[in-house]
Order: sequence, then C-alpha cells, then structure tokens
Amino acid sequence: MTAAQPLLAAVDVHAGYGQHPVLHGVDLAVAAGESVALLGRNGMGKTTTIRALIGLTPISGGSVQLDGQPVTGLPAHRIARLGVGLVPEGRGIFPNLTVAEHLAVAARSSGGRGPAWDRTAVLALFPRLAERLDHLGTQLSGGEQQMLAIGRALMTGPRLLILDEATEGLAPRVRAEIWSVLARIRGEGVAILIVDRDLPQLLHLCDRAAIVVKGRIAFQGTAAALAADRAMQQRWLGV
Amino acid sequence: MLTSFHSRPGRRRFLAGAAAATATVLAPAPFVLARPAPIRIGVLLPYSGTYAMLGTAITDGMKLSLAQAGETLAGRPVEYIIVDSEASPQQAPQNTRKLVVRDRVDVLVGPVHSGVALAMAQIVGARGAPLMIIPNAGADALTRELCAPNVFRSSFSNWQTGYPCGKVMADDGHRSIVTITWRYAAGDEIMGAGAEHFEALGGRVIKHIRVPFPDVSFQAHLSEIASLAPDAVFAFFSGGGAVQFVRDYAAAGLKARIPLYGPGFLTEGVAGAQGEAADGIRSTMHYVDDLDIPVNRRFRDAYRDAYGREADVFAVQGYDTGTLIARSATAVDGDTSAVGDMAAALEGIRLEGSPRGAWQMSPAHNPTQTFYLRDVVDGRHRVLGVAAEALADPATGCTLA
Amino acid sequence: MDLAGFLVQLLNGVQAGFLLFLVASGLTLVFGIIGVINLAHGAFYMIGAYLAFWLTGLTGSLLAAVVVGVAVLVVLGIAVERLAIGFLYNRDHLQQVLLTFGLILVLDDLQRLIWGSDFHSVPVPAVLSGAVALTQQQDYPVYRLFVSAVCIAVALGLFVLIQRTRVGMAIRAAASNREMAEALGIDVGRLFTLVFALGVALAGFAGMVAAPISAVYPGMGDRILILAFVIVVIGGIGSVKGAFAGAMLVGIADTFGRVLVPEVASMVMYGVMAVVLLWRPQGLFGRPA
Amino acid sequence: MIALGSRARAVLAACAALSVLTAFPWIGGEFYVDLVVRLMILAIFAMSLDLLIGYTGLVSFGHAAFFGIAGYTLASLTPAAAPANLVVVLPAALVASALAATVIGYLSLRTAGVGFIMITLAFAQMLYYVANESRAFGGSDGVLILFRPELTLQGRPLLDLEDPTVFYYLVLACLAGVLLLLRSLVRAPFGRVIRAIRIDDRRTRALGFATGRYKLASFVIAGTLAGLAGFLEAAHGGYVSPGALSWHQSGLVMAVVILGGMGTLYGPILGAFAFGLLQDQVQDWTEHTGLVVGLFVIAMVLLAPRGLAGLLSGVLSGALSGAPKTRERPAAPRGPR
Repeated sequence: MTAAQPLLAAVDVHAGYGQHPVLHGVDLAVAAGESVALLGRNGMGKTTTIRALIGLTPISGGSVQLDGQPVTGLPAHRIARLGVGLVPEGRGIFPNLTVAEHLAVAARSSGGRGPAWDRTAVLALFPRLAERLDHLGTQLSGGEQQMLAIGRALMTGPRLLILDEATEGLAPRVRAEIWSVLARIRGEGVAILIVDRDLPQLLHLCDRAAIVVKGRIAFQGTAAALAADRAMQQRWLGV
Repeated sequence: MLTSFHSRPGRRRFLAGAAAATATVLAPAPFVLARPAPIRIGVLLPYSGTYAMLGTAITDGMKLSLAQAGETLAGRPVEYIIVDSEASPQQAPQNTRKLVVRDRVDVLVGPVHSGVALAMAQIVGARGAPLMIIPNAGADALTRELCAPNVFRSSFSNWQTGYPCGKVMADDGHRSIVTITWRYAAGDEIMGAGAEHFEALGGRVIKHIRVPFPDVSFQAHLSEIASLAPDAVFAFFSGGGAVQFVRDYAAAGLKARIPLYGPGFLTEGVAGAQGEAADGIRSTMHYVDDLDIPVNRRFRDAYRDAYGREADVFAVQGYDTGTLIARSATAVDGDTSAVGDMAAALEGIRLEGSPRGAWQMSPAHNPTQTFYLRDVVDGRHRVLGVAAEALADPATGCTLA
Repeated sequence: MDLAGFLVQLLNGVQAGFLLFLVASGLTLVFGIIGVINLAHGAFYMIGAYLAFWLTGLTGSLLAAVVVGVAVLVVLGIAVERLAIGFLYNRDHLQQVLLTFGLILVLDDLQRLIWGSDFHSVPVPAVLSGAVALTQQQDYPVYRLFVSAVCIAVALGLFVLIQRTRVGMAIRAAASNREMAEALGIDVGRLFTLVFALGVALAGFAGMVAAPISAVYPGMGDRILILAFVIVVIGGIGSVKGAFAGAMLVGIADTFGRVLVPEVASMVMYGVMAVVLLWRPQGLFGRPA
Repeated sequence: MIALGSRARAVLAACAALSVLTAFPWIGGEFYVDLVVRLMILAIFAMSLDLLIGYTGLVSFGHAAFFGIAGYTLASLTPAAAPANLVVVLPAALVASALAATVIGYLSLRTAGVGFIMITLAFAQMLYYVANESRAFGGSDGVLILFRPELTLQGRPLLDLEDPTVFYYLVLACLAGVLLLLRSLVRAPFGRVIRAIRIDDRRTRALGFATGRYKLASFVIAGTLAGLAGFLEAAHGGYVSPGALSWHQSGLVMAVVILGGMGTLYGPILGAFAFGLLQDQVQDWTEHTGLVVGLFVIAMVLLAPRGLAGLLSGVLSGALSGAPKTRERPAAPRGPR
C-alpha cells in the first residue's frame, strides 16, 4: 500500500481479555514518518488494537512487525525500546513523580533511530511544563498532564508515537495547542498513530486513516478519501 | 544434630515390628526363633522450634541408657515411636492420644515444655496407663496437685531449682535483690521459690521485673536495674533468652557492678554462646558437667563416643529416664500391661548410677536430689560446692504421699 | 522516673526503633512497590542472622560476613522472586499471603537442616565491644550506638535510592502504574525482581546487624515479622518515611510500656497501632485509598 | 446437560462424603475417629472464615481471637471437680465470641483492605497477650479443662461427651448444621448483598444498602461460628492455651480456606481435611514437616489458584483439559494513588 517495508505492520492480529476476544484479525500498517488516524465507534477495539501493538495485551493470533523485525509476543518494554512511544488514554501520569522526574525516567537514547528529543527540546515544545518542573503529577491541570504525557513519550525517542484520546476532556484552547504540537512533531519525521474524536482535526493531521469495526479493519485508505466519503463516515463513525 | 535421627523409627519401623510379631504367631512354632514383641516407648519431645536442642539431648541420653542395658528389656527388644511435640501445647493432647491410643505405647516419655506436660499428664493420669516419665518439664503442679500413680518425673520441680539460690545470695552477703524473668508460670515458680527463701533469710526484694514471654529485648529493663542499684540480680531465662540476657547484662556494664545469680538454666547449655559474659555467674543446679564422680565421667565419655557431642543436664535427665524405664520393665519381667507394678517398682527407688549423683524418687514422684552451687569459667561450669543436700519438693497438694 | 532515667529509656527506645526500622523498611518497600505481602520477611531476617553466625565463624569478621551474606541473600531473593512470587503479581493478595506462609515453613525447616536447632551467638567486633558511661550507674554498649548509626545510614541510602536516582524514579513509576512504566521501556519485571531482592537483603541485613546483640535461634523471625507489620501499618503502607516514624513510635512506646506499665507491656504497641488506624486508617504517612 | 450432570455428580459426592463420615466411628478406630473430629472442627473454623474472606471480601487475619475466646470461656466456666453443663457453657462461649466479634468488628470495619488485615491481627494479638500473661488464664502454659461438658436436663444426664462416639456425632452434627446454615445464608438476600460488597462496596452502598451493617453482621456471624469451633476444640482436647489465639492459628485457618477454595463452602472442608491429613501423615515419616507442607502449599498456590475446590469442580465437570482458569480479578491498587 505504502512503502515497501512499513515501520509498523500488523497482520491478522487477534487479541482479547481473558475469554473475551476483542480483535478478530486486525491488519494495519504505518510507514516511517507517516501519520495514521485510527477511527471507530466506542467498543470497536481501538484501544485494544493499540495495546496489542505495543505488547500490553497478549496477542493470540497474527503477527506484528517493526521495521520488518517480528515483535509479536515481546514484552511491552522491549517494544517501547524499539522506538514506540505511547500517550495512553487517561494520560497515565505518575502521581508520585515530579514533572522533571517524568521526563528523566522516560529519557533514553534512541540509538539514533528516531529523532533525538531531550529535556530542552521537550520543554521548548511545552513551555508551561518548564514552570512546573518540581510539581508532582497530581498537582498538574488536565492540559498540563496531557502535555507531560506527550513530552514523556517523546523523551523515549520514538520513531512511532501512539496517542489514545489525547485531547479528551480538555479546554478548546488547550486542544488547539496539542494539535499544533502534534503537527510539529509530525514535522520532525515521527510517525504517528492516533485515536481521537475530532474527525476534522484528524483528517487535517493525518496522511491516512483506518476504521476499526468489531475487531477488524473495515476501511484503510487516505485521509482525503475518507474525508470525501460522507456515507462511510456515517456508516462506521456515526458522524 | 542430625545424628540423633538416624534411628528414628516412625510408623514404618513400628509396622515392621508388628509384622514380625504376627509372623511369630502364624509360623510353625519349632522353626521360629522366638522374637517377643518389642516394648514400645513413645517419645513426645520437641525436635523443632525453640526447644529442639533439649529434645534431642534427652532422646540421646535415654537411648544411651537403654543401649547400655543391651537394647532389650527383660528379653523384649526396645522400639521408639517418636513424635515431634514442637513444644506446642495445642498439639499436645492430640499427640498424646496418637501415642497412647493408636500406637499403644508401653511407656510414654515427654515432654520438655510445662504446658505440654500438664496436658499429657492429665490424659495419662486419667487413663491410669501407660507409665509416663517426664524427663524435663518442671511445672510444680505435675508432682503436686496433678500427681498421679503412673506419672513420674526424672528431672526437677521448678521450686527446687530456685529455692537453693535464695540461700546462696543471702550467704554471699547480699541484702537486696531485683528478680527478673519472663511472665509465665515457670518464671513465677522459680523466682518465687528463690525470692521467698531469700526473704525468709532476712533479705529484701526491691522489685520483681517481669518480661513478656518469650520476648528477648532486655535493654529497657537493664537500664531500670541500673537505676534501682540492688546488691544482686536474681534472673531466670532459658535458651535464646538466657543467651541474650546474659550478654546484654554484661554489655550494659552491669556485670562488674551487680553480681548475677540464677537457677542453672540461666547458663546451662548456653554458656558457650554467652561467651565471656557468662563468666562468674553463680547458679544452682542438680547437675554440673564437671561433676567429679566416676559415674559422671563414664557417662560423659560414653555419650561423647556415641553422639560426638558433650552431654548436658538434659542428656542426664534422658539417661536417668532410660534407667527408670529399664528398672520398671525388669521389675515386671517385661509384662508392661502391669502398669501398677511398674509404677510400684519406681516408688522410692534410689538411682545410684545417675551421673548427677545418687537421688531418690520422692513419694510424689519427683527426684529428691542434691543441688550444686556452680559458676562459669571460660564457658565451663565449675562446682563450687553443695547448695542444698537431698532437696525434696514440698509436694503441696499431692495425694500420693 | 528521674530525668536521667527518662533520657536513658528514651535512648533505648530510639535505638530499638532504628533496628526495627531496618527490618520494616524492606517489608514496606516490597509491600508498597510490588504489592506483595511478604509473610516470609521474618524468615529472611532469621536466615540473615544465621548467615552472620556461620560466616563470622568462617571468616572471623562480621564485616566480611555481612558482605558475603548480603550477596547470598540477594541471590536467594532473586531466586524466590523468579521461581514463585513473580507469578503472583496479578493475583489476589491472599495468594501471596498463602505462598509466603508456605515459604516460612520451608525456610524454617531449611534453617534447621543446615544449621540445626542450637542457639548461637555472634561476637561483637572487638573495635565496637566497649561501652560508654552515661551516668554513674549506666553504661551504654558502643555496638548499640553503632547499630543506630548503621540504620541511619541505610535510611539515608534508601531515601537517596528511591527519591534521587533514576532507578528510584523507575521504581516509583512502576509502583503507581505498571503498564505505563512498561510502555516507557522500563523492564518492570526485572525491576520488581530487584525490589524483592532488595527487600530480602534488607531483612537479612537487619538480622546480621542484630545478631551480635540478639541470640541466633530458630523461630527468631516470627516476632520480628509481626512487629514489622505493625510498624508498616502504623506508618502507612509503602511509605519508607512512615516506616521510620512507625518504628520510632513502636520502639519508644514499647520501651516505656515495659518500664511504666509492665503488666500490659506487650499490648502497648498493638494498642498504638489500633489507635493510629482508627484515627487515620491509611496510617501516619499513607495516602487515603 | 453438562451442568446438570456435574450438579448430580456433586450431590452424589456430597452424599458419599456424608455417609462415610456418618459410618466412620464404626470403621475408623479410636485414633482416627479422634483425628477426624479434629479435622471436622478445623473445617467448621475454616467455613466461618470463608464467610468473611470468600463471601464478604473481608480478609481477617485475627480470626483465631474468637476461636480462642470460646475455648477460654469453656475453661473458666468448667468447675475444678465436675463437668460443666453444656446448656450453659455452649451458649456462654458463643455469646462471648459474638460480643468480642461485635466490638472488634465495629472498630476494625472503619478500615479496609490491608489496614483491615492488620487491625484484626492487632486485636487478636492483644488478646493473645492477655491470655499469655495473665496468671488467671494460666499464662503461656494454658489451662486444662479436666472434664468435657455434659448435657443434663433437670439433673438427668442426656449426652455423655466423654464418650468419643457421642462427641464425634456432636461435632459431625455441628459441621452439618454450620454447612446448612451458611448455605442458606449465602443464598438468601443477605448473601447476595455481602457478595455484592465483596465485588464493589461503594456501588452496593450506592444501591441503598447499609453495607457497614452487613459487613458487621457477617463479621459477627463468622466470629460466633469460629467460637463454636473453638469451643469444640477446647472440649475435645481438654486444654486451651494462648496458641489458640495466636497469629499462627489465624494464618493456618486462612491457609486452609485458600487452599480449599474461597467462596465455596465445601472448599474449606476439603482444605481442612487435606491440610490436617497431610500434616498428620508427613509427621509420621519425616521430622521436616514444614518443608513438605510448605512446598505443598507453594505448589498449590502456583498450580491450583482456585484451591482444591477448583480442582475438584474441574474433575466433577469433566473439564480436565487444561488447568482451571484463574479467576481474573483486577490487580489490587498498589502504592499511593
């Protein structure tokens, strides 16, 4: 579809929780530097797809490759170290770590694979965090937490940044800021896989889009094609 | 430690014995060497937990005695059925029944712990069988209120171990003492006997300090003793508590200022672990390692040869227990069903061959024995003299006498 | 009680508190960070004391014994975590309680197999064997003061490790949100093994340091385990700071309880714990659940 | 179909077990009858704790307190030279346990989770020290109960508990009674509420149930039944010591419940018999009981997380392929949140 060897390639991925299968064969590819929107109604398997890709939910069938290397079944921390950064649903801020510690604990040399982000670069991206370096995670506002979650993920030096509902519950002004930052990150050559409710913004940011329906990918194509197809949006996204 | 378990029979050996007995009955008589059924000795002693060392020494002493008797009693081989009492009173009734009811032992030996002993003696006393010999537990009641025709003790009563020490302290010129022990029956009985004797001789007890049993943090109490500044301290702890108390006492600088007295258990078996801190502590005891009499020297050599360890007072109590078993079984010519006759053979018996020196069984079934005054030099006990000759427990409340 | 007597007993209480903290800190770390209720903590304390006894006999030096002993305990801790505890992180706390209960039985028996049932003691190193005069009647053993110093050093070391190092940050991160830490590339499995081994080593280290001022005997870990639990709960589960406060409170309350109300002395610390829990169910330094 | 089949098999197994227990005094021999009495008492004790742990979700680490209190009540009400009257001492023991459970439960239930585990432990330890250090209660040596209580009505003896067979059937009747009582209890609306509390206390409260009262009721019932077990044990052994109140005892019964299978009533019974028999057997062939029993416990935790009941229900439903599925529960919150 895209490049000869995508950065991330999931083929026929099955996964679920306990005895409840959620994914029934997800195929998904993200090329280096590309940004992809992952869409779908609630409960269709977006978050599970993300968790399966990064190794947090065990995969019961199919395979995942990073750079052509199989990573299926690898523990999450190994996959993370191969250059995948996560901004999870709910932000996952550590209440007992300060802002500075969040950045420090995530920092690792990316081995030259992804763009190198250091504390200075991240704080330049989010000047507000620079004023809050000694605050604990619990002392931050929602927007600041979201910025920290993104900044923290960048500190791992990712080639692929995965964001799950990164603008949810935020004030419009903060949202706008996040979207603009995401655009800048994209500009640095980081691939992005993003789940969000804001379809116009997504279609604006992303090259391509994929729609998850009942644990399968029902559509995968360019953002422009999805933007043009009102009927499909209506059918699978309810917009 | 493991050596003592090499001959641990358990149920398998018991079954083997039973099989042999059956074979004797079934096989055509002329072709079989008569192998009489073994005399079963049920042993309920601790082999794990705090008192494990005592249980092992008692068992070894008893086995040595019976081995010297030729491993047979009136022609019947000896078989041990050993149960670990874990020194846990809770299991005592169950374990006792196991030996008495299921295994039908001919003689019951045990235990170390007084609480266990009270439970055992009650069961065995009420049944009137089998013959029971207590090789250690010192609870006064065992040979007082709870005394029973078929229950004997080969060790001591708590009262006996404390009483002579009162006189020793008075004789040494002390006018005031502080007593310290665990808050439990043995502590009360031993300290009570010694303190009463001391007061009767004109001394004054400034304070009775009681430490929660079996707690071993003494520092606060040592500071208290230092402020009270008595002439002497009368202390009873045993095992790990004794090790730590004596060492802490010395480390707090009290040893040089206030002499320490106690029943023998304060240093017995633990003087090595106590090291220099034990030097000079005076105690009264019914046995001393270095007791210079021929029976003791022979006993200690034999024990060392058999087990590769030095004997201690518990080994002696075990040894005397073995002797009592042998005497009672021989007296009934191996017919251990005659419990009354076995007991009668032990009434007033005098054990000339005891390593602790000759002693006599009192009417209440407790040894009437000599208590020695000793101190510790370089980790060894030294006999200083006799603290009380032929001391008998008052046996208050015993209906046997 | 006169002032001198009071101050001496206060010193006793604080000194006891320091040693208790050493034991409790390992328990609270394991408890708070990897969520494991380790009933075998006291058994590891006992193993430490026996190692001190055994290795001091072999090497003639308590210092050497502690160095080798800590290494042995770390290996033991890693083994136990890898072979057993590690499988239980996602299970009910009760399963951990039961498993570590089984571990107590096994360790107690192993101790008996290896070292027998004798009481032992470890000599106080010659350099530390003296006493300093406090009052005319009172001396204070130098080794007890030394133990306090060691405990303070360990407390500071733990504080630096947890609060100031990158490993400490990773530990705190993993403790509050394991999956997120994993997603940041932190090998939480290995970190938890490390924390468990650290807890075991701390318990054993406490046993080693305490060995010269306490006899070494079977079952010595039982009482210390319950004490450590009381301290951890008073201080707030998972809080090292809380463990310190709890240990001091228990050490001092216990010491004065013995002298002032000897009849109920052993209940004093449980009373303190009950009062603290009823007033602040989460403990002194715990965060409300 | 399969469900019905397994149900029938379960009923069959229960009937078989009951008939073996009923006939046992004729086939068992004096010693084993004695042993089974002890196992049945342990089973009653374990079932009572299961009501707390398995059904209400309250992990009490001080359950031995009520077990011991009943024993001490019997000891102090038994005259020195004659048996006590069962009609008096049994209710007295149960009331003493119930009262203690009310007070301890009321105070302890102000905490939750690990705090609850520890505060129940604290109360039990306090009682342990009362018994351990008071001369009136025999201190660490414990108290002897020289006579088992007897059931007399207007001076006429009805039941002679000194007779091992009579005592056996009394204990068996208590076991069956407790089983039926708890079974109807957990199936009644009360049972549904406490199970809801176990899953989510806050939501149950939001539904309008005074969960505090339900928890206290459950705690008192469990404490009273533990008292029944403690009473029987003391009467059986003729002896009660601080050990009956100790944390070892609380730990042991907790191990029995978990080993047997929490949240099932027959699990604790299985656990009691398995644990007790194992201990008894191992004691016969090695002095290293702890090593064997400990390894068994560890293996059970790792391999059979739902306990013996889980294994057995696997057998009964014929689903032996693969290990029984672990009941997934969300990992408990750890660390400060």
